[in-house]
Parts: sequence; structure tokens; C-alpha cells
Amino acid sequence: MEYQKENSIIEAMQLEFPEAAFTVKKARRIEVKLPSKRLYDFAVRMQKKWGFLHLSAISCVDWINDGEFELVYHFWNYDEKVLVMAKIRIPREKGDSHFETISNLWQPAKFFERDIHEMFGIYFDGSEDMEGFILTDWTGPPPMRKDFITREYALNFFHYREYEPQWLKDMMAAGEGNE
Amino acid sequence: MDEKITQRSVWEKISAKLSKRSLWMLHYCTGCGAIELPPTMTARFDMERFGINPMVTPRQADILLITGYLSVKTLKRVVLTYEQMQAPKYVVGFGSCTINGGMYWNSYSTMKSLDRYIPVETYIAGCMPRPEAIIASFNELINKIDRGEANSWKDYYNNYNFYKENQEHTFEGPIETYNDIKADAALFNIK
Amino acid sequence: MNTVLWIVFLPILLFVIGTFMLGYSRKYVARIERRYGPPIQQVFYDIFKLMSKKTNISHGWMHDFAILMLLGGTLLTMYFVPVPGFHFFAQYGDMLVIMYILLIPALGMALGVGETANPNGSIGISRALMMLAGYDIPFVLTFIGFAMINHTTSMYELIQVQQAGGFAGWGLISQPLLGIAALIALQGMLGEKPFEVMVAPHEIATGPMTEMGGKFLGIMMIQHAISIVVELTIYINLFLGGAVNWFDYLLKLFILFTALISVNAVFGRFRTDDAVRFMWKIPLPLAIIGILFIIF
Amino acid sequence: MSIVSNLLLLTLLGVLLNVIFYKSEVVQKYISLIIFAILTYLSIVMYPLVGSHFEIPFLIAGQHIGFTITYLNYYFALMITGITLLTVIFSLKFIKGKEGNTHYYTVLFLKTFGMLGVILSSDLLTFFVFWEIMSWSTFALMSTGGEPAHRSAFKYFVFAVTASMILMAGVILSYSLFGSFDFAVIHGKMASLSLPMTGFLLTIFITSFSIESAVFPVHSWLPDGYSNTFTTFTAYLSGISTRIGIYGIILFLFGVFGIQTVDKLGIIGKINFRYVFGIFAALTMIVPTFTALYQHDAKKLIAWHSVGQGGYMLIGLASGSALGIAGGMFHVLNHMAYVVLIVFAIASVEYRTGTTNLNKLGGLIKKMPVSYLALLFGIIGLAGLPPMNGFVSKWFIYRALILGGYPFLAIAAVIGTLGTILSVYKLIHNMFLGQLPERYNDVKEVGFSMQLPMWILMIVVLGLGVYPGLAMGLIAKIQVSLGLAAVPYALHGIKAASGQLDMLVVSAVFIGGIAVTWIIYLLGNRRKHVGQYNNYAGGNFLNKSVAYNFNYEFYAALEHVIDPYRKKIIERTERGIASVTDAVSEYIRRIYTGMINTYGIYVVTAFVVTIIILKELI
Repeated sequence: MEYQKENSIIEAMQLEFPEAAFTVKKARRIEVKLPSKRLYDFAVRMQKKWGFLHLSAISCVDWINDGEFELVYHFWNYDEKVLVMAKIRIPREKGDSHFETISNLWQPAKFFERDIHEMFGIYFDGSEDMEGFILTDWTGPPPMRKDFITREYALNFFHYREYEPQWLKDMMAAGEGNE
Repeated sequence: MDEKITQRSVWEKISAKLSKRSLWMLHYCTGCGAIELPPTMTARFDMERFGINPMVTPRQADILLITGYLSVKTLKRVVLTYEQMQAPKYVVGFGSCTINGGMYWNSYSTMKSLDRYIPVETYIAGCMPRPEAIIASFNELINKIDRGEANSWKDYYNNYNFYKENQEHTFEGPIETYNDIKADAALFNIK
Repeated sequence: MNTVLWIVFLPILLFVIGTFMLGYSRKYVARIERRYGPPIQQVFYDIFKLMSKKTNISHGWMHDFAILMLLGGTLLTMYFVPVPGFHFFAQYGDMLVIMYILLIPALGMALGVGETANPNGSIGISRALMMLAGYDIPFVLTFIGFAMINHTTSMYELIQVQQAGGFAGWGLISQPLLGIAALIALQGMLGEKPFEVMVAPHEIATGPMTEMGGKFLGIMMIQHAISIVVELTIYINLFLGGAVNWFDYLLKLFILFTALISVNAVFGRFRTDDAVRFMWKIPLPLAIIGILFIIF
Repeated sequence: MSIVSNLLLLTLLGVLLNVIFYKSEVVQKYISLIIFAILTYLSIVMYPLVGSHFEIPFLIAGQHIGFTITYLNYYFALMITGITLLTVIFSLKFIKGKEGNTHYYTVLFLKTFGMLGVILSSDLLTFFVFWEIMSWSTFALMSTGGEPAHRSAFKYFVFAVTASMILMAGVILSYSLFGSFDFAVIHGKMASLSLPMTGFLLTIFITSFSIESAVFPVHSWLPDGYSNTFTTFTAYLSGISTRIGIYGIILFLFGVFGIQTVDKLGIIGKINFRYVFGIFAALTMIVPTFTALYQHDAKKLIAWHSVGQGGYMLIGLASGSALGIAGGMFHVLNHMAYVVLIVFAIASVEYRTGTTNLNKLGGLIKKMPVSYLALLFGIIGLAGLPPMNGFVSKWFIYRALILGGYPFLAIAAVIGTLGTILSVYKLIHNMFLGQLPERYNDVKEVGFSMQLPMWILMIVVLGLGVYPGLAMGLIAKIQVSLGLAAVPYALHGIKAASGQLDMLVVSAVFIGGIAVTWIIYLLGNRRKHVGQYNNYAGGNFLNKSVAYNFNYEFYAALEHVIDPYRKKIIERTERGIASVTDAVSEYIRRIYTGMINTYGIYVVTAFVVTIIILKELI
């Protein structure tokens, strides 16, 4: 098997996390699916035991049909030069989905979690500050959630210029416009 | 804003002819248009020929260049800077983002048309106009000043309510710029 | 009678010369950057536009009075510096008086800018005063050297002495060290590029002029134009043998100014402490050695 | 009852009354106000009596001792009583309720008594006695006002004791040489003295007066001493107290020794006693002024400046020419006027805001315009810019140095002036300009009783600036009385052949310039006054929480340039002096061994030695 290095890492993790599903996406890319309760232990071992010192990002995917958020933690190992993407699913309540913070392990996690809180509304218990990050004066719902329709919000919040020049009307009449 | 151009006295004509030759531009680099300005200023297009100089503070500037999209946060700073400028002042909107939202037309956080918040003198179409278009618009502005039609700044003083209402709607509340526009209109008797 | 005429028309004359010189300097710098540059009378347009601004803001009575003190101080200096054909006031005050009057506009602007309560302004003023400490010591030393040779502190007499000696009598020729030291110090006094730490537009938003708009900035530009001519005239009177007639005066003014702005056009800006260190490392020892030559 | 005894007895009366009524402030206040008013009146009226001599009835060591009035001490008496009156008026309200002010007025009376005695004395003995009273009362004056004052007052005490010891040595030596204490007699017999002995005697007297007037190497007591007491005392001390040392130098250099004898003390060519003294004065001008740049406490900054300005007075006297000496003497009056004005402004700021820390103040011009104007007049005077009086005396000193052929002393004066301009702008900027911090929003202007002295001093500073002739008349008389050439003065400047200064024309043209600019200003359109938060801050919104003043390390770049020199030269010299004194005092300490028999041996040897000496003499 050519993914010799990746599989040896997976074996090491498999012993401690039997319930996790490990797959090798391609060279140096490993995907791990595990239950959300186990993530914190997994993160501790990643940093302390297996040498994945770099948490490059926490991203969030909004599975609106399954009613779940998916949090993806990207861990990097400098020596092995391998990326492990730990994926967990948390329920998607309307306004108050919660998860635990890992900012005590990694400092940058504070900002990733703050950003996800602002954009998706997930509250990370134990994180230092959870106020607005980039959208300081934003009072609307978290904008990245699938149930927030930006087009509809923009149309009735902002004013659009009525622009009906003659050339556009002729073009529309001739049916070339895609609308 | 196309009210009748009142009959101008000889002195106003002379002063328009003289002050049109010296316009100082405060380029408020909000969006991607700011990168078009260095070539306009330097050797190839050289806008200093028309007496247009880049200036750093709003107190000294006559033209406010809004170069690109404006998120609501930046729009607050733009309104503050506009009120800090000294009349007569002219706003030039760069690119389609200031005209009708541009490619951010359906974004939840960018304003869609600039002239609802501050009176705009000239727009330059294009998703970042080239230096030739910028210089053409400056010439257009110079001619308007010469003809005495560049009076959009008076509109801000005369019907301030229209602008204030839009601003407060978008900012969800008034912003503190320490300028009492109505009192200024009376003090400087801007008709 | 003609002194009254001189008194009335000298400021206007120097203002016109100064403004044309500024316009010429902008075109000169533009040509070095291979572009056309504004017309010669551009600075007149700028000043007219600033003076005709509809709204002007100021931060208090000291801000207004500072503007009066600024241009008033420069006009005062202008009257005391002998110009070909007019030295009526030179008898009432000598070079020492001129050295001190030169500081009144700087102090006036400092106080006005202080009141605008803008941190950029305060930083600009502290830089301007540090630069003043830098260039003023060598400049006054060169003057002390001359005054000691001729046993007089009156500028008019110094001109007579230089003109008596013909070309060899010029300050620059008879005391080359003092002349060069004063030339470098003059570059700092005019605020030209290598020493333009005061109006650093990129770092501190034009420094002291941050809150100056409309007619305040207009009067500052008028003052800048006149003060350039006055400072150049001081250098001409001390080192280039004064001026016999107006053509000779304008020629010297033109050559000296071109020399200075060509340095200005090609140099970047020093950091403030480097600028002061430069002023105390190069022109100051030059001036001291020059004075040593005079004594022994 | 002669006028001199009236003056002295009246001050003693003041001391007595204040000690009796030390309980109630109100009584003390009005007593001292009345007595000082009478004193000022008396000293003004003293003018016709110049030249009269008053003797104390009984004899001491076969000598008549007493007082005399000359133009010089009339000039100083006028200054002393004038400034004390203004300080008392200012501190009527300033001192009310401040802790430790019970003996405020008594100490002030004691000090005035000492100073009047010193300047009116006509012979060395009374001079020395009143000098002691004065230095004691200065020590008392400096120690009022809290804990740090005691330490710095003790530092002054050490310097003052050495100064008085040197002075006493001088008094005894001159008595043994001339057989009389009286100045006139000494002046007469001066020619009979051998050259090295006159040099030695002159150095003794000049060093003791230099310590009192804080010349460079021995100036370190002044900045702490003056800044830790009440601010009104800082004004009083830096205004007139150090200038008694200058009085002593003028009296001895020109009155007792005479300019001819001093010039005889030449070493090589140009380098004579006056030139060496000039070098010390030059150092006094440069080092303190540039140290003042670093201070962030207003009182310390001004204390360093009063040391620096002392250098200008001394260099004027050292130049030896009529113009220079007149400049030095005129600078004493000018400095007194504008430094007291500046410190009164600082005191009114402290009275309202409670602090003089320059890093914490700012923007007070909006709330205290009169104090701002007072400080503005003061700093223009201190920096020496034309319309104010500081410029006139500096112009004299500059001209004297240049025409007298002292280039390096002139260079020091130039460097000193620039140091003053920089640190003086920092003072007015950090206190009155910039943004007003939130906590000083309800500060009000000071009351009339504190404003009156400021207005008077402003008129004096501007008046002397435009019409220096008012004071030059008296100074010319002093020069003649001391046997020097009088300075060719006119009502508004100098009307000498070699060069002319006409302050009236300079001020008139300046006013003309301002009028022309005012017309141009009116050509423009109206202007609107805006608050401090309506300001350009890169598009940010300014409010109370964001208020920012550029006060801390105002001249950081210049400090980077100066620091290497400052650390290397000045600190090393000070450390050198300290280690030398330590070693010497350590060695002397060994004498006191504490065992009785060593003391016995000392007594015996002393006895034997005296017998031997007496045997030779008999």
C-alpha cells in the first residue's frame, strides 16, 4: 500500500479511538469522523502525544437538511507533514447550539471559535470572549446560516436605484437578457 | 438636484474659473479602486497637470474619492470624513459598487447606492475604471465647477433630513460626528 | 516718501516672487519625475481656492490668533532683512534681532496647532522644534563668525563689507567652511526633503497642518512663500554678497533655490533623530572649524 | 528713625506678629499683606536717600559696622520687596487650608529680613551675619511642604554651610589683610595687595557666591530644593533667592575688587579670571537647559531653567564690556519677572487640578485662559523672543560676547537659547494645549486675588520688553557707581554708534504685521469654532474614552541623540565628585576613634604646637 506513513499514524490513533472512522483522502491527508464527546480527548492527544502541534483552522458546515452543524478541526504535524481533519457533528438548534472550547490548548482557537459564533451562532462554552468579531454593529441573525437568505435581506434593507434606461428596455424586449 | 442654476455674479464666475484649477483629492482607499490612483498621479497620466494633488486630511481636501464598495462600518467613517471636509466639496464615486452595489449587489453588509448617504458629484462606471476614465471624470468635474453646476454639496446642507434619515436607517441609530449641519447651514448661509 | 511705497509694496512683491518660486519648484520636481507638472501659477490658484473656501473651522481663539502671529512674524522678519534698494528698518535691528524674529512664526504655529488638540499636530510640532534645534545652531554660528571678523552685528554693514571686496569678498568665498555649513543648515531651515520631518504627509498626516483648512491653510501658504524668500535673502546677504540690483538679486535667488530643490527632489526623508544627528555631525563641526580659522 | 532701620525692624515685627498669631491664618494673612505693602512703599521712597550711610551705635572689634544705600542695593531692594508682595498676594488664597502652612508667612518674613540685610550691609561683618540668617531661612523655606522637601532642603543645607564657611574664611582673611571690614576701605587698599593674594581672595568670595547662585558644578541642590516646596515658594526662590548670589558677585567683582584689579589676573593673553568664570557660566547655560527637556514635572523644569538663566546673568557679567554687564544686571530683573509669572501660572494650574505632572495635564486653555496668557507671556520672555523683556537682555549679552571676541561663550549662549525654546514649548503644550482630559472638565479659572499678580507681571514683562529704557536708566547709574562705563541706553533700546536696537520699532512693525494679516484673515469667509473631538483621527470616532495627548517623552528623538553624551559626560563627572567626597569624608571620619586616650593625645599635641608658635612670635 503506498500510504505507508498515513496508515502507521492511523494505527496509532485507532488503538485509542476505536469508535472513530479513519480514511486516507490522499497523500498526507487523513480524515477522522468521531463523536463530538470524544473530540476534546482527541485534541489533547493530538497535541501532546502524536505531535500535531499546529491547529490551522476550525471551519463549520451547515447541514440544514440533517439539522446538524459539522465542525472540522484541521491539525498539522510539522515532522510528518500530514494534515488530520477531525470532523464532528453537533445538533443545530435554532439559536443556542453549544460546544466546548479548545482555546486552552491552542491560543488561535479563540478567534476561530469567535468567528464561528458570529457567523453560525454556535456558542463555545469556556471561551474568553464571544462578542462580535468582524461584523461589529451587526444586529441581524448569524449571516452564514443556510436559513438566512442574504438576497431577500439585502433587497428590503437596502435601497436599489431604479435604473430603466431605454437601451436596457429594448434589449429586454428583444429577449437577450437572461432574466 | 437639478434646480435652476441661479444667475452668477461676475465675481463668482471669476472665482469659479480660478478655483477649478486647484482641487485637492483625499482618496479614501476603501475598496479596490485605490490602486488605480498611483498611475493617475505619476508620470504616465500625471493628474497634477490639472492642479489635482493628493491630500491627506479631510480638512484640506476638496474631492472625496470613494474607490469601491462600502461596508456599513466603513460608510460610517466615510460620512464622518465627509462632514469633516470644508465646503465646497465634491464626492466622486468610483466603479459600479458605489452606483448600484456592483458585484456585491446581494451582500447583507454593503451599501448599494452612495448618493442616498452623501451627495455625489460624479460617478465613474466600470469595475475599477482605468486612469483615463478617472482623468476624464476629473475634467468633467472641472468643467462643472467652471459652469457653476457642481453644487451637490449644498444639497447636503439644504435637505439634510433626507440624508440623515437614510443614514439612521442603515446604521440603526444616529452616529456622533459633533457637526450640527443645520446650524452650519445657517452660520455659513448656504442657499 | 519712497520708504512708505517700499513698506506697502514689499510684502506684495515678495509674496509674488515666493509663490512663483513655489510653482516653479513643483514644476521642477515634476520634470525630474518625467511628468509635466502643474503650471507656474499653480500656487496662486491653490491660495485663491483656500481663501475662497465657504466654511472654515478653528479650535478656539488661540488657533485664530496663532495665524495672525504666524504671518505677522514673517512680515516683521521681511522688513528687517535688507533687500536691494530698501534697508530702512535694518538700522533699527541687526542680525541678532532677525535670528530671534525668525522663531516667532514657528512659535505662533506651534501654539495654534497645539490648540487644535490633534496628536498628529503635536507630533509634527515636536519634530519641527527638534529640527529647529538641529539646524539653528550651525546657522547662528556662521553668523557669529562673520560678526566677529567685521566687528558688527548689523546685516547691512556686512553686505557693504562683502560688496566692497567684489567677488572675492563674498562670504562663501572668503569663509568657505562657514558658507557650506550655512547652506546645509539652510536646507533644514526651509524644510526641504532630506530634513522635511515636520510636514511628513505619509507618517503624521501633514503634521502641524492636519487641522488647518480653508483660509487658515491659505494664510499658512502665503507665509510659507514669503518665509522662503526671506530665508534665502538672509543667506544671500550673508554669503553671496547681498544684491546690487533687483536683477542680480532675482538671479541669485533663482540659482540658490534651484540648488536646494534639486537636492529636495531626489532625497528621501531622514528620521528625526538622524536628521538632528546629521545636523550636529556635519555642519556644526564645519562651522566651529571655520570660527577657529577666524580666531587664529 | 532712618529708612534702613524702618525696613529691617518692620520685617522683624512681621516675624514677631506671625509667630504670635500662628493659630489663625486670616490674621497672619492680612498682617503680612499690610507689612509687605509698607515695605514696598518704603523701598520705592528710598531713592533720594541713595549714598547715605547708617551706623550701628556700638563698636565691634573697634570697627563701625552699619548699612548704606547705593543704586545697586536700591535696585535689588526694589526687586525683593516687589516680588515678596506679589507672592503674598498670590498666596492669600493659594495657601488657604494647605497642611504645613502655619509658619508660611513667618519664614517669608525671615527670608526677606535676611536678604534686605545682606544687600543693605556696607561691610563684611553685617554682610556675613545677614548672609547666615538668609541661608538659614532659605533652608527653613525649602523644608516646608511635605517629606521630599526635607531631604532636598538638607541637600541645600550641606551646600549652604560650605558656602558660608568659605565666606567666613574670606571675611577673616580680608580683615587680617586690610584691618577693616568696610567695603570702601577694602576697595581703597586693594591696590596694595600682591597679585596671587588678590586672586586667591577673589576666588574665595566668588566660589561662595557661586554656590549660592547655583553655577554649574555646584548647582545640583537647586532643582530638587526648589520644586519640592509650595509652588509659591518655588516662584519666590527661583525669582529672587538665587539672585542674591549674583548681587554678591556684582558687589565683589566690581564694587570691592574693581574691574581693573580683576583684569590684572591674566593667565595667558585673553584667558583671564573673567574668561574662566565665563566658561563656568557657559556650562551653567547648556547642561541645565538640556536636562530641563527631560523633566516631566513643571516645577522641576522651571527650577532647571532658573539654573540655566543664572548662567546668562553670569556670562553677561563675565564679558566685562559695558553692554554685557548691563545685560547681565538687566537679565536679573527680566528673569525675576517672567519666571515668577510662569510659576504663578503653574501654581494656578496646581491649585485647580491638584497636579503639576506634565504627563497628566492637557487642554486647560479652554478652562483657564488667563493662566494660559500668563504662561504664554512668561515663556516668550524666558525663550527670549522679541516683544518680551527676555530678548532685550539676551541681545545685550549676545552683542557683548560677539563684539568682545568670545566666540565659544557665544556658541554656548546659542545652544542654551535653543534648549530653552524647546523645553519651554513642552511646558505650555503639555499643560494648556492638546486634548482636555475628562477629569478636568469642571476646572474653572483662578480667582481675582491670584490673577492680579499675574496681570501685573504680564504688564512688567511686556512693558520692559517694549521700553527697556525704564530699567536701563537705573542700571546705567549702577554701572557708574561701580566705576564702570555706562551703557548708552535710550527709552526703547540702545542708541549706540556700533549698533542699534529699537524695541519700539520691532514691536510696532510686529503689530502692523498682525493687523495686515487680520485684514487678509477677514477676506476669507466666516469660521466656526469646533470642539476637541471634532478632529481628524484617520476616520475614527473620537470620544471621552479615546482622548489622547502627545505628552509623554515629547522630545524622544532628541533624547536619543543627547543620551549617549549625557550619560557619558555628566553622569561620570557627578559620580566622580561623589566618590571623591566619599573618600575624603571616610578618611576624616577615622579621626574620631571614640577612645578617650586618643583624644587626650590630640589635646596634648595641640597644646605643645601652640606653645612653639607663641615662642617664635614673642
